[in-house]
Amino acid sequence: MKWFWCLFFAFWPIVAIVVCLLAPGNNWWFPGEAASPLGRRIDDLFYMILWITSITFVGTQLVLAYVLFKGASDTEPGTANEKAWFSHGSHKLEVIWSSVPAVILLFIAFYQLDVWAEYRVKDAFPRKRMEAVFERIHQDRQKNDSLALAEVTARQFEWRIRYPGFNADGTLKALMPDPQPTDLYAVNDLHLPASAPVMINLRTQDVQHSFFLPELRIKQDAVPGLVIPIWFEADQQRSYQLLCAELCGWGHYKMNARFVAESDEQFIEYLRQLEREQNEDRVDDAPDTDEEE
Amino acid sequence: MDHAHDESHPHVNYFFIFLLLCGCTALSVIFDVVKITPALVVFAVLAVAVAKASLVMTFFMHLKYEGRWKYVILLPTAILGVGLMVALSPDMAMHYYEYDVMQSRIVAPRSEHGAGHDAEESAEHDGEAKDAKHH
Amino acid sequence: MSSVAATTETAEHGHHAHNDDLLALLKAAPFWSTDHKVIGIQFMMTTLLMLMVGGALALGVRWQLAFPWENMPFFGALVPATAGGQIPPEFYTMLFTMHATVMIFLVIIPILAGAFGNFLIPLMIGADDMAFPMLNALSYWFMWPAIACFGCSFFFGGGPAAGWTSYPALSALSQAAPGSGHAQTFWLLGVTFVGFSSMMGSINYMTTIINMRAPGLTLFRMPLTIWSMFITAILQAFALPVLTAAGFMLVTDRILGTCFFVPAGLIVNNADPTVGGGQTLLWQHLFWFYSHPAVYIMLLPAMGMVSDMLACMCRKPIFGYKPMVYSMSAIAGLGFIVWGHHMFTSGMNPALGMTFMISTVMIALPSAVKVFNWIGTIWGGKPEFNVVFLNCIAFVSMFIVGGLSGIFMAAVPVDIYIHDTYFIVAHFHYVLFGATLFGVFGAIHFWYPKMFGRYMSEGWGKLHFFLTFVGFNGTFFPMHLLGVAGMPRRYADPYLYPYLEHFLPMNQFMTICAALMGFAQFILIGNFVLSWFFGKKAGRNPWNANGLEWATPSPPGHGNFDIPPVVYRGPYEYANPDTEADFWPQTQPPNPAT
Amino acid sequence: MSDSHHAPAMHMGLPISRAKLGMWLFLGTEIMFFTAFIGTYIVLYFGSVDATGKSAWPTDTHVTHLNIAAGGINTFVLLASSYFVVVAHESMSKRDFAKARKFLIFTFILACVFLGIKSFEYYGKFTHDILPGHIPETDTQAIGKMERQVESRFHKRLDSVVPDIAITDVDGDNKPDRAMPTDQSMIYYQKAAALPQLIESAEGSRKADYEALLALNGQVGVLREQISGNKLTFVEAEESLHEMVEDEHYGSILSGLHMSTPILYGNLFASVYFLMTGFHAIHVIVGMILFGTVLAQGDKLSERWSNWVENSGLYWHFVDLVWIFLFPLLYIIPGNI
Ligand code: HEA
Ligand code: HEA
Ligand code: CUA
Ligand SMILES: [Cu+2]
Repeated sequence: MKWFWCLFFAFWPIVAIVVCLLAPGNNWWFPGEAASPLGRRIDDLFYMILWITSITFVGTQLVLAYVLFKGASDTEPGTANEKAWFSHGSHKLEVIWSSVPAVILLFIAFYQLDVWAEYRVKDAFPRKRMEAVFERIHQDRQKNDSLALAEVTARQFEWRIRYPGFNADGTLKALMPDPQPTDLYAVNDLHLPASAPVMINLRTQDVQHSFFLPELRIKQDAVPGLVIPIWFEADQQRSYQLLCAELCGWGHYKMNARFVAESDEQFIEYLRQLEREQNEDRVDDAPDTDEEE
Repeated sequence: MDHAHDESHPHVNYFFIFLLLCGCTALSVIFDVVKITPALVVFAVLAVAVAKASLVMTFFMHLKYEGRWKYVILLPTAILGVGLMVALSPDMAMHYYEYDVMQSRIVAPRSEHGAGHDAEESAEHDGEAKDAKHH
Repeated sequence: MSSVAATTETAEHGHHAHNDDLLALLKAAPFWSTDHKVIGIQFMMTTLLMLMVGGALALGVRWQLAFPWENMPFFGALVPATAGGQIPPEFYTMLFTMHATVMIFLVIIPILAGAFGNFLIPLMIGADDMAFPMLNALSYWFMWPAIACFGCSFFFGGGPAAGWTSYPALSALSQAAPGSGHAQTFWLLGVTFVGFSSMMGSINYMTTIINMRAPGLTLFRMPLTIWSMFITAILQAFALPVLTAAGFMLVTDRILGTCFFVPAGLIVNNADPTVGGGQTLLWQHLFWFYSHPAVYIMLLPAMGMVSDMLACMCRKPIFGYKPMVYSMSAIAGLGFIVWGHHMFTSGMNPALGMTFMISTVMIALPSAVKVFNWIGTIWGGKPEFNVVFLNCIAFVSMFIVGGLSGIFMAAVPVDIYIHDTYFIVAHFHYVLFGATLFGVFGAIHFWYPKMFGRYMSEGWGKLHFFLTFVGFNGTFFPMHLLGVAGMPRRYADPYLYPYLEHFLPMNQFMTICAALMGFAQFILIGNFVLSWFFGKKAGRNPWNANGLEWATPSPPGHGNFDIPPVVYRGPYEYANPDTEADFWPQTQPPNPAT
Repeated sequence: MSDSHHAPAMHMGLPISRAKLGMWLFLGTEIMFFTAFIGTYIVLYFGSVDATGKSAWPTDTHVTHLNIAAGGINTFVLLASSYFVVVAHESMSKRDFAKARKFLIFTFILACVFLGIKSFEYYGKFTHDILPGHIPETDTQAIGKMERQVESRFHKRLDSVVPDIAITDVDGDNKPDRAMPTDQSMIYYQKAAALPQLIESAEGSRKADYEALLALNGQVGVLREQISGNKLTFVEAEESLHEMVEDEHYGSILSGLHMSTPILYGNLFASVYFLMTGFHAIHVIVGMILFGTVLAQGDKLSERWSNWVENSGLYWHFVDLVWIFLFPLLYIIPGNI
């Protein structure tokens, strides 16, 4: 029986690894390759940790299996030594197996810092490249205007989006913190230029939500009371899934929307389209974001 | 090991300690009344509070006469307590992100209530002003 | 020499009387007893019951994930909140909230600290009872108001629907979750009661361990179980008050109009905008300031017990006793400064994010030391492959998996992606069930003879272990893949999204495995109850172990020790060449010959 | 872990009694408990900023009705009670139980005084409606609150003066002909609409009541219109409320109403204030129970209670300590930062 259990404990890590190896082929893996440069860096970090942990996993499980087999054979009847190995431990081993992981772990921690900084530290945002976008789409901006191209407001259970409107001369206005009469509105449909870093201001009208773009590896909670800027950069011009990743009530699971990354021209055309629709409906003033349908 | 309370520690003049404590309290009230620089008041008042606390702990709570275990219990607690506040500060006290809906714009003082007020009020939405520019 | 070894054989003498003693004790005071053993057993029964309840709720969750919106067979009829057996989305929310609440607050924490802590601490340190027996009894009885509150919350209030983390504003504004009504308030009260219970327990344990050890039992002769209970008690004593305070604030936010966690201008469900000036992140900080240390509260005692069991089962001293003690202390110390890793995507200050990442990965270090020392303990041992041993190995093996997945999340950039996906769910089930519960299963089999004077059945135990292990991995291992694929947790219907549709069969497989695992728990319960009557009788020291608890009769009578114990050595003197036997009880006087 | 075979020491652990050790550990947890509250207060204090980014915590004691004198006196009261506990314990160990009892009685009385002063302070806040959730933070909210108060007085009076029959009776035979509306606001609306008719049929003081209500109804309508059109500044609203309260017809209905001053972050202030002082007060009450138990022994007070007195004393000093910090933090410092 004891051999069975030895095999049992040696067998399951093999199954685990086989399952993991089969996973990408069966589409049990990332939802496509990351569609943004930052996302790819996150994936790289993921794979790096995967390597380190896999080696640790295999190593520890192997050793565990080994000591089990050894224990099993040492208890076979007729083995020479009657008693177990009398040892209270080994100082040398302790030092080794605490310093080696320490180095690895510290490496893991420090290696990640700059991706994190780039993603979240406001001063490290790719400001220059964002400004290039403003230039291309002819946004009329002052120096201190928000870098955001849209304001995304989460509410139970939908995403409301507010874009700046157009000036009389056809240039795009800058996004103001307060709603403006010329603002343009959309629900559950976020359009932004592709292939360049774009920023949104994320807020929530009621409880906490989370803005989750799995294909871009982007996630940020919308915190009641705060306006949180997030930037991302979609490589391809297509539509991406946008979900809510923080429990926000019974409809949490269905709070989805799409994010469409498109060319600069298409983006401006989309805003024009919104403008036309809003005017056609003779909604002269901006509908109040907080109004109920 | 429930042995009776030991009376080994020397006699303390508790009444004197009490008077000291009262003096301290008076001091902090005086600091409040005599307006020296505000920052100094805060510092002085807190210092007095700490002084009072240590008087109570050392003499009333007999910590002066206890063994080293007192540090084992009190130091970690103190570190954790202070640490919690320090760790909360970056998020709660100094915001990294902007407020969404400001509590309000500055409430105009009663006396100078004037014309501009209406305009300001109408910029509010849902009875709350959204803050324009602040960091 | 082997006066104790002798007692093992002749333990029958007097043993019977003691068994009756315990029964008489239970009979005389079926509800109220201040004897730590009775309280421990009361805790054990209650938590095993709650394990079934929590598991049943989990199966509800699993049903919805495997067969979304289909009528739940037979079960649906029992629960009025389901629409004809179909799980409405708000009920799904309540299901997993209650599942987690029951499992964490009514199973894991009380079974470790309450059941084993109570039963083992006085026995293992050679005391006749806890320092404050009355407080101890109260700590058990405070469980019941908590259970009542949770029950009210689930059955009469509509159900708390904010997850076990109950983040405001969802949990602070009753309009935000219309079904939750008073439920959330009841829920918070329940948590407060559990808090009181743990609080009383922890003060009791600390006092008992500090001041009531048997003569000779110096700190570094204490078994690791005692060390772990001691450190756990410290964690509870210093982290829990913060949650209690935060809980009070949230309760007053709900019912007295305060606004600690309610910022201004929220418009929830068409109600008037809120006027408060509070901050929701404050709750998250305070909650995790407790709940991260709490995950180690849910692990450390199991680590301690597994260490003791492994040494005994391998007939070999624990490898690196002091490093084990230091690493547990390090886990506890570091455990206080890593809570922010649950908030990486919450809009926390990025500088805090970096700090918390570094402290979080560093907490893997003491865990690594422990893992290696366990392996070192088995290495060169003479293990008997019995139920206890198997569960201990499962503990080590599963803890490695759960711990390693923790490393992914500790890395902030990676956590941005996997936060709130099933990767997290996989992680914590591996550490909570895979590690802790397997440790607990082992401990139940190991100390059962001491509790009831009889062995649990080995065969049924092995069957239970086998089914649970297979079912467990079948249920939770695929969750890693779901997480990598970006399936968010707390979703009643993930198949709404095209990129997750093809996971339905996998989820069905997982649900079948979960049902298997659930079924296996009946074996455990059956084994536990039936062995009470039909189990093989056990003597004082059925495992030939060294600990003080084995010097008492099985089960110990009132006052525990018939011979006042004196301790001469540490608890891990197995295979010592100085003695004939391969074990050397702590109470056995030194061999004059050496 | 050593296998040294020294004769085991007979005493393990600390040289203090279990009860005292337990009490100290308990105090450690209490420190964390209050740290959570005080820490919350401090960070919220600094986080509660106005548009300029400066802390806007309400500090003006005229609007918050924070009574520094009461707080200061209470500090003395608690210090004195702490002193009596120490000397009571000293007398206990000198076996002078009568004296100990006397001191404990003083402590008990001082605790009562503390709670008395505290309730006086609370009372002041209640009368000015400085309660969490009740405080307007902007002018708009203050005006809105005024409107709600006036309406609620009006509705109350409507309820008490106009019988239900007035709206359910259509044909005037004093028997209900139709059901009461289920919607509360509909009831008020219909009752108000019935007033002119009622005035015709009523006499004497009844008639005067109805007339007053009718006049008030008109005034409330005007007020509502002004407010919904954003035509009222705070000062104007205050004036019009003043006029209404002084009005000879219906002023009595509104007697005692006055504008609440808007307090920025007032609700948060009230939350913090009541929570911290409230939990402190609960601790005081628990302490009184502890001392009460000793006092209940009467003359039978003996050696056996020495530990009890010592440990309750430790607890009591802790309660005192908390106040020593709450007093400057709540009462003195806010005005100075
Ligand atoms: C018993 C409970 C328990 C334990 C022990 C742990 C242990 C750890 N946990 Fe876990 N955790 C939970 C219970 C637990 N956790 C729960 C319940 C949640 C979710 C709560 C919720 O949101 O509902 C959670 C969530 C959680 C998160 C938040 C994820 C998110 O929401 O985004 C993170 C992030 O850092 C994390 C990290 C860790 C780490 C680093 C450890 C470490 O302690 C692990 C250390 C162990 C090892 C690493 C393995 C052994 C070591 C080796 C074999 C050595 C070599 C290793 C290397 C060189 C890498 N956990
Ligand atoms: C110790 C803690 C613990 C334990 C043991 C478990 C055990 C299990 N958990 Fe749990 N789980 C949590 C703690 C735990 N869980 C937490 C903290 C969460 C997070 C909640 C949140 O997001 O807020 C969670 C969430 C969670 C989810 C995610 C829900 C979601 O995010 O949408 C899922 C999904 O599969 C799940 C499944 C299971 C299963 C199948 C088991 C199985 O192991 C259970 C096995 C079954 C039994 C042990 C009992 C068998 C009994 C019966 C079959 C009896 C039937 C009885 C009657 C009819 C009377 N759990
Ligand atoms: Cu919005 Cu979840
Ligand atoms: Cu954690």
